[in-house]
Amino acid sequence: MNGKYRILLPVLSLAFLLAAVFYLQPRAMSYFGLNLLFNLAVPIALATIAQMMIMMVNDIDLSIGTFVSFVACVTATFLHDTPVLGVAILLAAILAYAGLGALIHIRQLPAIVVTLGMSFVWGGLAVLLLPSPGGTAPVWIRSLMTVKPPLVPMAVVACVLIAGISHFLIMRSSTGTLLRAVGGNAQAVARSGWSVAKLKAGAYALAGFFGVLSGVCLVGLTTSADANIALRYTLLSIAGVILGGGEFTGGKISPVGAVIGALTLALAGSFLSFMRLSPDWQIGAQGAILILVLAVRLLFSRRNRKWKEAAQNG
Amino acid sequence: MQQATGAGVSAPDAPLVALTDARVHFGAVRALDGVSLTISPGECLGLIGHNGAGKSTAVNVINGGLTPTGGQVRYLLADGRDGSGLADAQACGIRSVFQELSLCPNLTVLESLRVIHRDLTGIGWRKVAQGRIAKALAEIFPGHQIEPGMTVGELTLAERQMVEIAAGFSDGRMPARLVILDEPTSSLDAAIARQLLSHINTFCAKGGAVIFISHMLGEVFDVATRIDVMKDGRIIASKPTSEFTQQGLIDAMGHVAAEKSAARAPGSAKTELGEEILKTPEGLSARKGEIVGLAGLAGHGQAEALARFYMSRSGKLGQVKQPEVAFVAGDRGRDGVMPIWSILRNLTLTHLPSLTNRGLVDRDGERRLAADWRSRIGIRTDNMDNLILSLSGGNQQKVLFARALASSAPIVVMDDPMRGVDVGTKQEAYQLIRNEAAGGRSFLWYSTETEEVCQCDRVFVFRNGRISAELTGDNINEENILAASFEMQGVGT
Amino acid sequence: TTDKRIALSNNYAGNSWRQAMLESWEKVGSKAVSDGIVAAADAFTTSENQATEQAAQIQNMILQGYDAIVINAASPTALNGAVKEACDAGIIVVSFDGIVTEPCAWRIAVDFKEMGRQQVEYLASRLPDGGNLLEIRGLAGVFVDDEIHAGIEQGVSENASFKIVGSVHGDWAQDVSQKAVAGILPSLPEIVGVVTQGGDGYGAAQAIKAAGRDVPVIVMGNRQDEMKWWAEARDADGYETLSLSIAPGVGTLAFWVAQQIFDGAEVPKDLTVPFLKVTQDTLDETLEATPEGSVANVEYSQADAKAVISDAN
Amino acid sequence: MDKSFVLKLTDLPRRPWFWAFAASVLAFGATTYLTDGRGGAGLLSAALTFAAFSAIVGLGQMFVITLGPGNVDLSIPATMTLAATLALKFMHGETALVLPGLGVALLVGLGAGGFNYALIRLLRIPPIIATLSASFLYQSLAIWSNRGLRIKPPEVLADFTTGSFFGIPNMTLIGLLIAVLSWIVLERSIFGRWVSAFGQNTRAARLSGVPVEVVRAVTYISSAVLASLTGYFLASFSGGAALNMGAEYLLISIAVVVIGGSSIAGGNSNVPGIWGGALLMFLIVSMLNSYGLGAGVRLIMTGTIIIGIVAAASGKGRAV
Ligand SMILES: Nc1ncnc2c1ncn2[C@@H]1O[C@H](COP(=O)(O)OP(=O)(O)OP(=O)(O)O)[C@@H](O)[C@H]1O
Ligand SMILES: Nc1ncnc2c1ncn2[C@@H]1O[C@H](COP(=O)(O)OP(=O)(O)OP(=O)(O)O)[C@@H](O)[C@H]1O
Ligand SMILES: [Mg+2]
Ligand SMILES: [Mg+2]
Repeated sequence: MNGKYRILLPVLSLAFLLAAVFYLQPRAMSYFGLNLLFNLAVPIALATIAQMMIMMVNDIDLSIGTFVSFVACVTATFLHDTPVLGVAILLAAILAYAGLGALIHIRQLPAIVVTLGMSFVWGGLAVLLLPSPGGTAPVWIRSLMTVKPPLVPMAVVACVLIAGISHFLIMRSSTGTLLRAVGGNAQAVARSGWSVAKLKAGAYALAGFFGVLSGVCLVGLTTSADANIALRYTLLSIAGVILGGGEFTGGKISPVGAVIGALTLALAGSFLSFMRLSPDWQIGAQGAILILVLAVRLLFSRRNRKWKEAAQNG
Repeated sequence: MQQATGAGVSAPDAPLVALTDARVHFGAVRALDGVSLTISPGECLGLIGHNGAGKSTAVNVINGGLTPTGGQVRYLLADGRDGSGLADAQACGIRSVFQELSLCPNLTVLESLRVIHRDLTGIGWRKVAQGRIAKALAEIFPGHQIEPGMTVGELTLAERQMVEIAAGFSDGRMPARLVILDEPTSSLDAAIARQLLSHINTFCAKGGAVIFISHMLGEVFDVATRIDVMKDGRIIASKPTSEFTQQGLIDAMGHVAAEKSAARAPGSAKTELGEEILKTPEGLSARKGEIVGLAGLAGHGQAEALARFYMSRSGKLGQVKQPEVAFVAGDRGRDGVMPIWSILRNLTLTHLPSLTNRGLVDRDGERRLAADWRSRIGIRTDNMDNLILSLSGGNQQKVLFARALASSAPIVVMDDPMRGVDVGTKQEAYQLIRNEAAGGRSFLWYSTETEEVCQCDRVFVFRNGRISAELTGDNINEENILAASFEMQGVGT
Repeated sequence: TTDKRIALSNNYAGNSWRQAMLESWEKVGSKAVSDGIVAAADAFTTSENQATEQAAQIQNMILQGYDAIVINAASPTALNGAVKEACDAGIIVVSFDGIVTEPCAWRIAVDFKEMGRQQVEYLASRLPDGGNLLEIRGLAGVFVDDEIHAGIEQGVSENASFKIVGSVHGDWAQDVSQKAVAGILPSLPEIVGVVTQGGDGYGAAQAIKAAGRDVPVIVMGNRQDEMKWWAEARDADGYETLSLSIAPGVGTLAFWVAQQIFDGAEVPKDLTVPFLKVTQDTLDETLEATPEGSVANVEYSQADAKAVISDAN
Repeated sequence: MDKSFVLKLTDLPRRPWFWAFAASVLAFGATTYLTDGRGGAGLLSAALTFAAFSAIVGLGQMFVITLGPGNVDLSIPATMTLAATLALKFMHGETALVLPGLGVALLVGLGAGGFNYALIRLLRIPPIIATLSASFLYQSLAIWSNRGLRIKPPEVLADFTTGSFFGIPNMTLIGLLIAVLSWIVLERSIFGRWVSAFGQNTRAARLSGVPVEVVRAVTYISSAVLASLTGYFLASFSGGAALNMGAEYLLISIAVVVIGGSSIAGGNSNVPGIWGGALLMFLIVSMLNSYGLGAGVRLIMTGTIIIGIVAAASGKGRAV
């Protein structure tokens, strides 16, 4: 898909859904309403960015959901009780991610299997930490997540910040450019004398970092954690990246698109709930929306390709 | 940070790079077989040779990307020291523009520079990168349409090539002192190629050095100060340009003319040809029992024409016992070999439906077929159950031949099938093809080697994706083929 | 309260208990609407059993302007953020079964711990000599699982003749418990009783039968298929046991409590309902009243709610 | 001793399925060690029974994964639930309808597989997302059709699935039968060659005359059909279909394929390994439960073993 228009489809889908939600529930069109619609999308957006970092280097992470759950458990326990130890654990988790990235590249392991294994490991650690839901959110993160900035609600500010920062990090900075280059043509990167293993470790570390942010924010919103709290983030994050115009291979990703994709998914849930569908069909409708948006993507790319071919022949 | 392009730092005579007796072997293939060359500031070295002569390998050795298995590469660093290896090559100001494009399609033009220039970091690197690439593009290709913010994947092939060339000449912390251009003009049109050539002239006049590889001999004559001719991993001629004539160059490169009449078995052309059994929209046609050659320089649309034809004639819903066409791949890794299978399984794949009884493969029949072809075509292995990758490239290629010929398809499509095949085997394969043709099969044979094309009953020469000439009978000769494939004034016809 | 709108926020619909709960709600709620007692009684279920999704659902309900939200929560604490927002918006929040700890909400609690303890107590009355027990737990990391487990531990410590020799996670699913029990049985000594969390007794019985062991006293969880199996075993060889679980109809009690709060009743924040116990004596009548494949149930009326409230006051 | 026999023995560790079986034997030994060998037969019989379900879905998943990177079927649990729900509802406990009920389950599989393939082929949706989205639809259908009520299977069917034949559980026999059939298809039939060729090099397969789209369609459909078959038997085995019955089979189906030594890079399937992986997944849980280790440790061990086996099996490294 054309890079410039890559962002167009997610923006349109989001705008369309938002319009539908406002039509169904005019009350949502307010400071208060927007915050309610979007605040739980903030950790999803962060997890989606984490997944995007992995997909950027042509891998896929099946463990991001359990990883965020693990981080949530650490946040609600260690980070609250003994902040120094808590920070140390989270740093170690990020390092573990970096190590995985290097291991996957050096040993030529399939990322999908390694992260599948890791999903069990993170899940087990989370259950060990919190056998029963509980823990307490550190006060600072709680107040950060419930802050009421003037004019624009926190959720919107946070999403704009996440999109902006990750866009800067990945799309603008010189290191981000190198990381994307690994996804685009790892051989060319190696030929220019870079260590692809180090770059991959870097991408994974970034994924770990955003996963940590996601878990911390989540606890800030829910005030406590449980070991299963974010399991569905794995599939949500993959879907979010794809909805946001990203692709599984080729380093073709868009951080802004990923955030918008996450928001679209969150909004789709609200939309379905405002539609007052029968509970039987609420799950199926989510699948249908996913299929619909991806099918539209096909139309876009088809048209684009035709146009390009015509231009080249003419 | 920015220094003048191509500032000659060292004395004009001290060579920037010296290659002594460099050897590179890929398994049995001797890509470089003892190459010695030097290049000094102000020089433009033209490197020519047939496909697979080892030019690209030499480039990779010179730029430090490939460590030779034998011999030496030394760089003269800016501070006068000697060095070796990738890092020193970069520090010496050696830049390469590779034959296969090596840009990342997901990056923009200016971002592509970041991968090559290590010093592009920190705040404002985009501005610097944009400045460098825009300046280089404007200098080399005045009037170009490329914006630094465009995504590489959306550029045309020619535009990507222009970006790579510009990146090679662009300013950097270490200015470019030697730029290696591996077939840079293959996808550029004449006007833009001209711009490049004149830039090379200015660059060398200012003390820069260039290695220029091209199949367009006219260009090489225009731009090179010295021409080295490579053949089978060696440099067989090295003289100042003025001492070559174009005809002399072709003679040096070509090696078929003398053997041609011998290679062409008498009577092969006299086989009674049957009715026309294929005709494609782009103008290819063949009769029953005819060997049709596709010639021209690599990458001018021959492979695509073959694949298009094959796809249109082979079924999608089931593998049939009597396929209309069979395919012999030349790019084995991409189009032919099943890497985790045995030789046996690789060999029987296309013919499998005829060896199948109610869905189950008749394994004894399969073995018999494989044993039969093993002896017919001489696959050098003690056990057909060995992995296909345990074979040498030439023998792998024989397996792919056998895969297609074992089927009963009346038409066989061959996409440069003799890559990496040794001379003896080639002769066997030619004989095999002739016999099969005599038996009524038709062949569509694309080859990068003129020698092979000259064996055909009819030849279509491709240029820029179109058929530029159709040769038959005595018109099939090296001169005519070269003339139709090269864009060259005054040679051949 | 004729203009009040009440919503049910439900986190899971994947088993017969929840389906019975939704059905009771639908029945009682639509009757109340047609009687003009409330304006709406809508039910919402999240697509996956996740606290994050339920929190979003509650936030949507706030936006939709419901006057009361009745919650069966995925997590006792993880919804507190959303519940607080609802309270701040002036919405009455009543939680039941899976209760929330946020102080502004009402809780109709079942004493899960007591439920675990009573299982052991019942076994002690049946088997004075004590013996080895197998424990089937629910889903790791979930509140109810931990509570019932704690109750069982307490019961065992009160009745020292019992010993838990094996513990498995059955995820509250018939097939998972069957698998887990079958896996641990071979390494266990003789077992006199199985303590469960509801919904997994039948699977345990199947596994034990398959292993060729005598079926011990398995405490059941009011599922129709369990009770049917129990009745058949009783008719065959006089099998005796106890079955207890929270009635899915508790949702309707929560509905009426919310209505009473609108009505101005003084309702304490913490209410308790007894769990529904099926004994050897009540087995037949309960089985008869329970639809096939469903769960033993009681639906509550406005009068019941008033009685529960006045008892608590 | 016979020399070639010794040679074969030393060759064993290089077989991809070896590690799964070796680890299973270890787990089995560790469990029975606890009871000084008592209960070994019981454990074996239980392991054989329950591994059969994982093995059947695992075989379907293996067909799909063999197609190469990016191919995976996430709709297996939902397909299992839907097939079981519809089939049991249709049979409504009546003995006469056992076979038609099986037909219903298989039809559901055909439909689901066909739908998955259509999403992948016609709408060009990446398989991961296509099968995920489709699974939501199947879940909804299952809820809508039965509202979560557990309907008992016909008595004969329940007895059959829990019964055994000369001491071997019937489900094991069915699982082995399907494994043998899959082995024949993959190792002896032309279709198996096609699948393997597709997974190794789709382009070369197409150029050798392999009908690649047929291969892909049949593969996705087989996966769904095997899932629905498992759903039908599992529901009968455990006394009724439940909406959450397939949930744990998503990860199991993938893990079993990977542990069993099939290559995630495609082209290389391994039927014996599926059974090894299925036994291992059951025996590990049994072992850890028997030793009284909690859910947390159990999960961590499972993950470590998956990564360990994959790292051990992939010999190739790359210089930094
Ligand atoms: N990585 C490799 N592995 C194995 N063989 C190789 C490899 N690279 C090159 N070769 C072989 O080495 C020989 C020389 O190749 P090279 O690319 O240098 O030729 P060339 O002169 O550049 O040809 P062309 O004109 O087609 O570009 C060829 O026979 C080629 O097949
Ligand atoms: N020109 C080609 N050369 C070599 N291989 C090709 C070519 N075109 C397609 N293939 C390979 O064959 C496979 C199937 O090709 P096929 O012609 O059936 O395309 P298709 O996906 O059916 O396209 P369509 O959209 O026209 O139906 C592709 O996945 C590709 O790997
Ligand atoms: Mg070359
Ligand atoms: Mg096509």
